[in-house]
Amino acid sequence: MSQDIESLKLSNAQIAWRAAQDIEDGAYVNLGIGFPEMVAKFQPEGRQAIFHTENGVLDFGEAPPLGEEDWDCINAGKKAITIKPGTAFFHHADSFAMVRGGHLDVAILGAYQVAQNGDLANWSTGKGGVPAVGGAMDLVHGARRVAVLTDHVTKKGEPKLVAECTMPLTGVGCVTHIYTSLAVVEVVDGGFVLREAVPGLSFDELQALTGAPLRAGNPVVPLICPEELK
Amino acid sequence: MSQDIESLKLSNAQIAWRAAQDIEDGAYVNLGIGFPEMVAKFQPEGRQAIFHTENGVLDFGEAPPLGEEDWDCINAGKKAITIKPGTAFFHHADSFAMVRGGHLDVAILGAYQVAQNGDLANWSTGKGGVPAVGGAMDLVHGARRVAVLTDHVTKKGEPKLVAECTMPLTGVGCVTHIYTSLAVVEVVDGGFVLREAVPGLSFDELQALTGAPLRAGNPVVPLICPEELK
Amino acid sequence: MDKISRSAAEAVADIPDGATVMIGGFGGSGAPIELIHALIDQGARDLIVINNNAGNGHVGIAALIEQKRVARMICSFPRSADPVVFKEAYLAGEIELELVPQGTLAERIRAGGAGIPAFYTPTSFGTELAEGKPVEVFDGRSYVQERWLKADFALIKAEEADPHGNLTFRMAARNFNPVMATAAAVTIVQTTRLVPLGAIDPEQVVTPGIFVDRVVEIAEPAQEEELNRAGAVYP
Amino acid sequence: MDKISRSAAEAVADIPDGATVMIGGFGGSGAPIELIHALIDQGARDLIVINNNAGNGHVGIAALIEQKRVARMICSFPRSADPVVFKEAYLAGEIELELVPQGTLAERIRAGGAGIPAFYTPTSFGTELAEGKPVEVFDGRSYVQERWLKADFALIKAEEADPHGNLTFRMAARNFNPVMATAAAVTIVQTTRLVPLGAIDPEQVVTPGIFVDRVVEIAEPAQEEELNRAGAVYP
Repeated sequence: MSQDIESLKLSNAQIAWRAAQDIEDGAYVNLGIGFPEMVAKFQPEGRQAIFHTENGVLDFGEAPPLGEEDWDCINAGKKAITIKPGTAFFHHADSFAMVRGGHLDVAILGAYQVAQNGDLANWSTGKGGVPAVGGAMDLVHGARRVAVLTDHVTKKGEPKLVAECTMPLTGVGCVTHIYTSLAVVEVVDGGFVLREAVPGLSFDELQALTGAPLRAGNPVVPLICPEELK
Repeated sequence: MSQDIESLKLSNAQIAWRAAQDIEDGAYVNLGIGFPEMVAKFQPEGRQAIFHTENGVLDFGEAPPLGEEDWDCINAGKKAITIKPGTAFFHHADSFAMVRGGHLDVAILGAYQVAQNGDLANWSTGKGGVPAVGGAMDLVHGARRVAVLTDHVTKKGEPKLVAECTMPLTGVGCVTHIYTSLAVVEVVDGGFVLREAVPGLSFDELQALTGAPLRAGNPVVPLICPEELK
Repeated sequence: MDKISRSAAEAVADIPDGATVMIGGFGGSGAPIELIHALIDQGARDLIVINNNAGNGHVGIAALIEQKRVARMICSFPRSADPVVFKEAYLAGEIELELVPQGTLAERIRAGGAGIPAFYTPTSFGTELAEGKPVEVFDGRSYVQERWLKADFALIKAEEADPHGNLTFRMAARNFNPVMATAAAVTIVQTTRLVPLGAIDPEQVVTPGIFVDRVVEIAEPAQEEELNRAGAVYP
Repeated sequence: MDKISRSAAEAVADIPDGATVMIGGFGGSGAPIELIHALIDQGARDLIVINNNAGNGHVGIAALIEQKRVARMICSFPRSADPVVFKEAYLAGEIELELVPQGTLAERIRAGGAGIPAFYTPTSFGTELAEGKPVEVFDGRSYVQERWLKADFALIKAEEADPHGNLTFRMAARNFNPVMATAAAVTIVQTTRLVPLGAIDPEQVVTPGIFVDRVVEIAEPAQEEELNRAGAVYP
């Protein structure tokens, strides 16, 4: 990838911010471990999402100050969280009834690869070691909107948005929205539709970095995120 | 049926008393609506069974005094019950998880017919009207011991313990113990084994009132119940 | 992010003709009488109603049937102390009945809420209620395949509710209410006490708000059993 | 009718070699550390252990694996902050792994407790974790058939327990504990507070005593996360 394009790329914080702008007031949201957790910080003024963590807590609060953790009050990433007015605790079968039963509005996950039909690979590189899946395979079938946050390409510059996943699948045809370091893409009728692209990047340049055909949305909107999050 | 045999018959209270003698201390027990509910009264000294009602109450207390009913606190027969130390409330899916999951020690039900292989017919006469099944089909698969309380014969004198049920089945091969007005019978290896018979009734007389072969238990014990319950 | 409706009428206003409606309660305990009566007033017809029973006396579900609004009942036990309304409609062929064993009914509703399209149960195997259903053998024992049950709307009675729809229930009035709350596209709750957010201990929430769409406070709800003992008729 | 054991050692004394043991907890929250350590002291081998994870550091399940007592782990996420014990045993071929998606793990255990031998789920359809499992189409969508999961013993951590085994839990330490309590032939509970019968409000019982066989009070239980931050090693 050219240094030019590298300089156009959004930071993870910016990607998380962009994803947060699409979450409606009152939405029930599950944020995957790691990078997707940043989305919670960027809720627009006047909107309040309710966060679910698959280990049995709904509507939890922020992380406690260092040293004030209660390790019985954690999220799925095993980080300490807090309770707040409205919090509810429940057991694991009830928690995944919420997930699998379609009660979440949005699930946001990371990705190794996303295919044009919405197939997702995000749990195993297929390279041996100790495999671990956690709740990812449940979450991708559990929400009305399944959104992926990801760099547009791998560290080696290979597309992460692909014609077909070559890595082990997490789910088939499950991803609906993709927020990348260069674009916002939706999966529509088995193909990628480009909704937004960072300014300064042409459609052809973005297509060259994408492993399957992009259809231009009508319109394609400039993808502009707060500079201070860069 | 001869008047002689009629006079030997146990009362419903005596049948319920006899069934109660086989309930161990600490057993979890579901009593069917009606006649089986009497079993609760006859727990032997020093033993404490814990009663389950399928509408979501475990370890409930006796009926409240007339006029002090709380109609949110009822049993499956929609009769008022009370709470006591140890009571727990739960929802219907959890309640039938207890039943179907095999967590009950004993379920006690009424019967129209019981077949020698343990088939039970107790929910429908098959004669039209409004059919209603309630929890019977679940309960017969839910307990380690499924016991039936019944007259030995119908009002017309026909056997209720039969070779094959002619009425609509509640469950297949589910009954393990039968407490009748004349005998205690177990279902063993697809046949009726006579464990106890009321004094004054010969094996052949009892066989004549039974619609399938009885095997004599070793021994057959006299079935003696408190006279004051007659 | 406020789920509060101002009245039972407002809460049920958009239930259309032909809707499938789960109604909580076991007999009179936990029956959301005011929501049912608002549904009668509202006028929707050809409803498919899912409840353990099929009404008692001339209030609640019995009244809904008496007003000829119910095309089909899915229930386990369509009998009661005073079952005349359902019985007459059924024997006259005016209402269909799908009879489901009580535990299977609860589990089918739970499955609907939990994203489980089908499951196997020993219940009803070998009986006429299993006719036409797939049977499979697991570990040498036969089981019947049952499908999930979902609804367009659920009418629920809670004891406490907060503005996000976290709920508690009262004694055996819990019964089908928490399970049905999970299995409907729109879950409408009447609560005896509307409490502020945070007033329900997070450990004691029975139904988390994610399952609830609308909450209306009915501070002194009627109890079906007491209405029937008083000979009440609705409307 | 008293389910109280005098010690963790007494409570786990009869767990035999080769037993299948469900162990509650999600990471360190809700992990019954004292029961696990009593099981280590007791010496049973060739265990099949069911837990969401596969141990962290050198205490609890990690210590059980380090002592070479576990033949097979059934879990969703055998990684942790310090996963070295499981990782080395796994890569050395000393321990088998059955990897199950987390929601499927919870639902299989719930099915085991609820008498449901098999169910269908969308989870894992089309992935390598569904290989060899029956697939069926319902309403145009494909689902994987999953089997129930049961155990010989469950080791559970509760907050309060009464002598009949009614339980409450503490915050997110609830997780798999109530579900596993339903799915084992013998359910063994360590409770932080043993309270008299009647001390738990009937509305607030999370696990009714019907699912519990033994209760032992461990008044100041270790928290796995804190043990690991202090670098603890067991034994």
